[in-house]
Amino acid sequence: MTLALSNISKSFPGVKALDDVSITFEPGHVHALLGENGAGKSTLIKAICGIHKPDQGSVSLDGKKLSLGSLKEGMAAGITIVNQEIQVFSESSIAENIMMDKLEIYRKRGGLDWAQMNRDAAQYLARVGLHLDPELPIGGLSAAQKQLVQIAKALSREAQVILLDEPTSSITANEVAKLFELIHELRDKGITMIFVSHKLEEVLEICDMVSVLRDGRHVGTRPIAEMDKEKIIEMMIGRRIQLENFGALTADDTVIALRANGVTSDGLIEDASFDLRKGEILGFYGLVGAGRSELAKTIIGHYPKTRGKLFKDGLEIHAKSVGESIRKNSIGYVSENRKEEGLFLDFDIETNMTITIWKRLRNAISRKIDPRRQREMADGMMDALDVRATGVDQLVGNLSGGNQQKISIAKWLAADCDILIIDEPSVGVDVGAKSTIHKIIWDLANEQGKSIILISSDMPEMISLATRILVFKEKRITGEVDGIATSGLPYEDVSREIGRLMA
Amino acid sequence: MALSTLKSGKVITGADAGILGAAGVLILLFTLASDSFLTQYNIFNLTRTQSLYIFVALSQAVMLVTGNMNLSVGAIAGLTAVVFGYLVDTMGLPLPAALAGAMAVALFCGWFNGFVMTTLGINSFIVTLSTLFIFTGFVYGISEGYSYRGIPKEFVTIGRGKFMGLPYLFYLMLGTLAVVWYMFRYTVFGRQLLATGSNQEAAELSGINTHRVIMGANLLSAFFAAVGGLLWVSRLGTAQPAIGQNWLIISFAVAIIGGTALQGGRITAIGLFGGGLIMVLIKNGLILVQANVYFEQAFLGAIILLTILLDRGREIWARKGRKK
Amino acid sequence: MALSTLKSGKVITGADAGILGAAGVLILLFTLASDSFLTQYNIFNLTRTQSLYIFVALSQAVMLVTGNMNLSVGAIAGLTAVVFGYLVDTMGLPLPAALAGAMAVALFCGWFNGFVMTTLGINSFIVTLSTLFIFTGFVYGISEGYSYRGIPKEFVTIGRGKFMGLPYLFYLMLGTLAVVWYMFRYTVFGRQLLATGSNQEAAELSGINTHRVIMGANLLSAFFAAVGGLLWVSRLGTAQPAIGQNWLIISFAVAIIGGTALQGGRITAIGLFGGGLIMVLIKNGLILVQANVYFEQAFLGAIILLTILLDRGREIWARKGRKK
Amino acid sequence: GEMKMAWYASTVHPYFDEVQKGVDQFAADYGVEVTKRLGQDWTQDNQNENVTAMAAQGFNAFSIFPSDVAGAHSLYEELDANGITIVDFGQPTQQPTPAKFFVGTQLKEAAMIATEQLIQAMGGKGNIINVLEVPGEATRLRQEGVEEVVAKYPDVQIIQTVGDLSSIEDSVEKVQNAIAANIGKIDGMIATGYTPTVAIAQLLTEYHEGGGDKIHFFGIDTDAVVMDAIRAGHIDGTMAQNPYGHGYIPMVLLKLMGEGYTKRDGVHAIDAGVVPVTAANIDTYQDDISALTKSIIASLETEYLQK
Ligand SMILES: Nc1ncnc2c1ncn2[C@@H]1O[C@H](COP(=O)(O)OP(=O)(O)OP(=O)(O)O)[C@@H](O)[C@H]1O
Ligand SMILES: Nc1ncnc2c1ncn2[C@@H]1O[C@H](COP(=O)(O)OP(=O)(O)OP(=O)(O)O)[C@@H](O)[C@H]1O
Ligand SMILES: [Mg+2]
Ligand SMILES: [Mg+2]
Repeated sequence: MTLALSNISKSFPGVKALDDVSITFEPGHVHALLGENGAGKSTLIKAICGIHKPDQGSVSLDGKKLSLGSLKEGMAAGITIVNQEIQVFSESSIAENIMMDKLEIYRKRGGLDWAQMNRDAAQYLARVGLHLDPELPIGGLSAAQKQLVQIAKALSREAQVILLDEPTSSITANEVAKLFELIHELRDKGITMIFVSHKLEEVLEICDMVSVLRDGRHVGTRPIAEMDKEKIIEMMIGRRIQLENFGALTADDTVIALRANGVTSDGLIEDASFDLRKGEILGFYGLVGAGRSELAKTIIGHYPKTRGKLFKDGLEIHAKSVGESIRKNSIGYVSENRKEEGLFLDFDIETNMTITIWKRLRNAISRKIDPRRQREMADGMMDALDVRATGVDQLVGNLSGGNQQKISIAKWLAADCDILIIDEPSVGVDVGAKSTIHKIIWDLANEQGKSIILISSDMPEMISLATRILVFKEKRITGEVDGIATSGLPYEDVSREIGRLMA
Repeated sequence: MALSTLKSGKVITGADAGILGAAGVLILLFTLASDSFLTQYNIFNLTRTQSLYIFVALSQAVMLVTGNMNLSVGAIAGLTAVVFGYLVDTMGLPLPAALAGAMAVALFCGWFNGFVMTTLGINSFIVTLSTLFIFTGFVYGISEGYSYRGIPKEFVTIGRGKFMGLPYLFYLMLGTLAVVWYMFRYTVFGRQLLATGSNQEAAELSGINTHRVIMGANLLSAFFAAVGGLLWVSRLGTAQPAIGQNWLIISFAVAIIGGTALQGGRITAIGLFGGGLIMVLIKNGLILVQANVYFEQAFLGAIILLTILLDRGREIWARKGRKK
Repeated sequence: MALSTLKSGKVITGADAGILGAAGVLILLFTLASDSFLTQYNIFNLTRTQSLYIFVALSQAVMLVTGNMNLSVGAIAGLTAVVFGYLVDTMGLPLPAALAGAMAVALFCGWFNGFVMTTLGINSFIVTLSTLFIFTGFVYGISEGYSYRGIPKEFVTIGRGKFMGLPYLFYLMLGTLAVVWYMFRYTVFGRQLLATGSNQEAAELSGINTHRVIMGANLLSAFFAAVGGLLWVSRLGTAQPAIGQNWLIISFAVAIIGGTALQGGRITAIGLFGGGLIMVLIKNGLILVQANVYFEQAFLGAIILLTILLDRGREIWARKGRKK
Repeated sequence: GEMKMAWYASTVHPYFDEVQKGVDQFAADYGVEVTKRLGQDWTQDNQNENVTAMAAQGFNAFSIFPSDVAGAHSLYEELDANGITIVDFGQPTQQPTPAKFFVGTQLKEAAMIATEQLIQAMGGKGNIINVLEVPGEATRLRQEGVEEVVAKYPDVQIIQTVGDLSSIEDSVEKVQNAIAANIGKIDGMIATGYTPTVAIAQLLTEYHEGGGDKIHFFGIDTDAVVMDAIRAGHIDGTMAQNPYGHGYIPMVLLKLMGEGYTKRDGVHAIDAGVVPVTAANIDTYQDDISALTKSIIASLETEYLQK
């Protein structure tokens, strides 16, 4: 069905999120919706499906004007959405999570037909390439698996219009490939699809049309054939940017910042051994659920280390908590799950940025956190990371996803640790911000001599930043790809080598 | 029942087993400690009190499931009892009419709580704290502290009669728990209650009308409170304004010992059964073993705490194992 | 104060203004309704009771801030009072020693609550429900229900004396609130309390020792409860076992009317001041206007609800506006 | 069969302590074992649970303080059906009741005597605040007693009634508010419940020491706090009940009934007596009460029981 938006505007207190947007989405097309963080993409998606009511303008399907009061009405009209934020019922089974919005159809005499529900759910799970028992509680799944379940949920509505808001933000290449097959299938069936993503490679691969938003305004719509990466970026941010090419890091092979010797945390990570050199960026790559985050959290003392030893600068270290890890070992960890593990959504930006350094900002005598120094720190960081917000007093919960991610990183930049573990730094971040974040990570290693562990499922990101890559599979380290930047190995060679180690 | 364990088809889950196990340990202890524990008379009284507790706990549990609470359950029970007494005794209405009238007042109370929570968007704690006072005010305003004594004999039989050595109330409780179990396992409304409590935002995004669900929970809560209040009337033989006064702590304690999650999304009918049993066992046992009278409350508290530790022991060990 | 509003530098935030505004409306109403409202005697008593309420509310608010609660605050207050009475009256210890002893017992209670919550990992509701019984048991076990009358005169002066027409307690309360305000605005510990309440997982991963923070909250809670209990002793002139009995509802009501978030992460010293004021004003006003004694609770509840609606009105309108 | 005697009261309270002294004395005097128990709170619910648990242990003669004078009926009826003998002490279950006797204070009469005493202290005229405890049957009877006496004196008015005083803190706050509401117009206060009496004794001590105008007061029960205030002249007096007798007399009745005595027709309530205590008799009133107890015990077999 043809989805037409005309003159949509939507304001939140203090922000005009959408300003007179008119776009038409044709059936049988995958239509990319692009823009910087905070450009209004999610808001537009929500306005289409009935979650937000636009202040002005209208949405029509095949020429018929819709007036949606809620998501339920949107669903009834044949529109479905994969939300940017992962929202699950953690105590429910996978099957029920998929079917929660349509339990009514499983109502029969004698009550809900669980068997039928499980069978149907298994079907949709298979379509997204997730081979899990639909009766498992969803709480134990990784972020990537949850995202796939959300996609399965949207599919199961059998809608005519599917809105995908960053469906690939937490999944890796394998799942992405599977998802793209699915999208092709749906496109061939004549489904209208809107695809929001910050990964331009994906957009170029899968989409037919591109629409770009900037500061809530519609900048333009073009067929993908006319576009390349540079042109898209120029449309998005209004200028050209230098695509990153960092070259080689000059890490000193002889100074070992962190050495892991058979580190094990039962059930989470087995027998991990590696060296992290001073001033290098060491990549952790692997499939979803491979145990990279678990190793990181074991190193910082959040999970118990059951066996093995850790040495920092040659001295054995023990940390029973993250606090100890920061204070004694100067090791920090940027979480991959900003919403649950990183941010205080009902607090302001300033507080979120300075939480790790309150003690340092404290006056020795009055025990008072110096508000002026705190403000300076936060303002400085806002500039350095180019955070788009009304000011440091804005609540983090009201920021767009990408800007939230910047805050989550800023907190750890402030902490000024010797070793920083950064887990999925550019989830949901726009190209501009992504290059800012990459530059920051690079400078940390290159200029400040910090040692970085980078966990990422984004292969281009990994290859452009990391000096060496450790490959993880099923809770073990299976190998190492070395000399990435130094020898100028082409992208394809590196990814082939990684693929071999993951097989 | 946690949503997940439900679907596996098991009727007794790990958590339930812990609660029933704790109750079992108490039964064993008291049987050894006192000859009078397993007498027919004591069993009759234990099960009757347990049955009443279950209705009290249900009135709280159906609210907790949605992530809300109802501090006014006792006041609703008291109001139902007093209105029933007023209608049947002072006004001389026939029994069914008086029951219907009392139930209507209770449901109105539930509706009012729900209305303020959903439409006006005030936190359930504040709403029901206020209505706890409001409803209690009406209890005393209507009765002026007097009890209504003209309760029809056939109604009193419900609370006092027995069948095969066990009180009628016990069978009524079992039936009710079976319905509750069925509701949360097999009906859309039950699942929506759980979903709303588990993640209200996600529930809304799944097209669930969470306002309607929370209103439903309020009506159910008032319904169970009213039934509990009326059963107390039938057990006491008089409709007293003091009915419901001590429900606040009992309702939370039994619901939570019985495995209902305070933050919503979890309830188990079998757990509730165990929770009610544990509560009466502890109180009964304290008397049987003749604890020091002045320190009695301290023993009560200590045993509740130990029971919880016993029940959650498994879980806690598991967690410790993981962290260490 | 939510951290956010804190740092904006404003001393009175929008939420605080709503609470103070609601209190202002009540003052205006009662001044018009009764001549006796603005008398010296009434003001003295109002402010004195308000001051006591604030300590009661603080003992709950510091726990709520971390996303936990403490049902045992009243029992801790009662125990402190009784231990103090026992030490100073029965044992004849000097005043400072008796105060230190009583305070030590209170802090031990707080430590015990904190220990079970953090180390054994039991939910705060269940822990403090149990210790509510345990501590109350000790109150009666020690006192056997009797009051201690031999309270030193100089101690009684604290609760009864006045300065410039206002009770000493009022100044004590203002000082305490200032310290609390400073703590949550400027100190690391205060902010860590807020952060733990806002998102415990994120706090832990930000290097905050949340167990230590929650233990700290428990000690603070016990401290405020103990101070409240001792101030009641000094006000009554006797140490009574019944002190603290009615704290449960007051502590929650004042804290929450005063803008403390039930789910953690928000507290405001000025709001608490307003919350305590609203509570005493309502109770005082009901007596001044000679409300029907039997319906009195209904009026109390209705006014609490209306006050909340008044206070939250702004917010609700704003939200409605956005949704429409 | 064999007699197993039990004594049960609602919860920890100084009044019950005094009653227990009578029970203990009985046990010593007669060489009989009596098991005493207290509940966890004042509710009938709690009492039902605890007493049935005791009945399960085989106790068959109970002296009970009914937590709720209406609500205790179902408990009593079931005990009675199991052949258990009950005597009420402290407050009477409503008639008709399975309890054989009630031993205690006549609530309404005691309230009337206290009111008379207060009005005399006030010189036969003035304004009174009537302070009630928690709403309930007993409170209602006491309120009626006060109001009936006040109605007899044209120069005495009740200017405010304060109710629902369940805790010491509540009592202090509400009474203080009532004083504030009527300041300058109050001549006297009357309280017919224990908690408000203790609260008011302390409040008036503070009020009078702080230079407030004289407010007369008559309360109930002989808590040491109240006695202090009488001695210091801050309040006029209190009604002493006979808790010792409330403990002793029911036990004697139970024992005699166990030995084959039965209740005479038309008797039920045994007034254990009340004595107004003022500064004048504060050191001697105990003797009057002891004498009263003795005379009641002596008359049991002639006036209340038959073989
Ligand atoms: N509920 C809300 N309240 C206030 N402001 C909001 C709210 N939701 C979004 N905004 C603001 O509206 C603007 C657009 O946000 P939106 O989430 O649509 O951006 P986006 O394009 O999806 O960004 P991202 O790529 O980071 O997800 C931002 O400035 C954001 O801060
Ligand atoms: N707290 C936990 N307790 C037990 N198991 C866990 C816990 N957290 C994660 N797991 C399990 O450990 C495995 C690895 O987790 P995770 O998916 O985070 O690994 P990863 O390599 O970081 O992958 P990614 O970050 O790409 O999802 C998963 O199977 C997950 O279900
Ligand atoms: Mg977005
Ligand atoms: Mg991970």
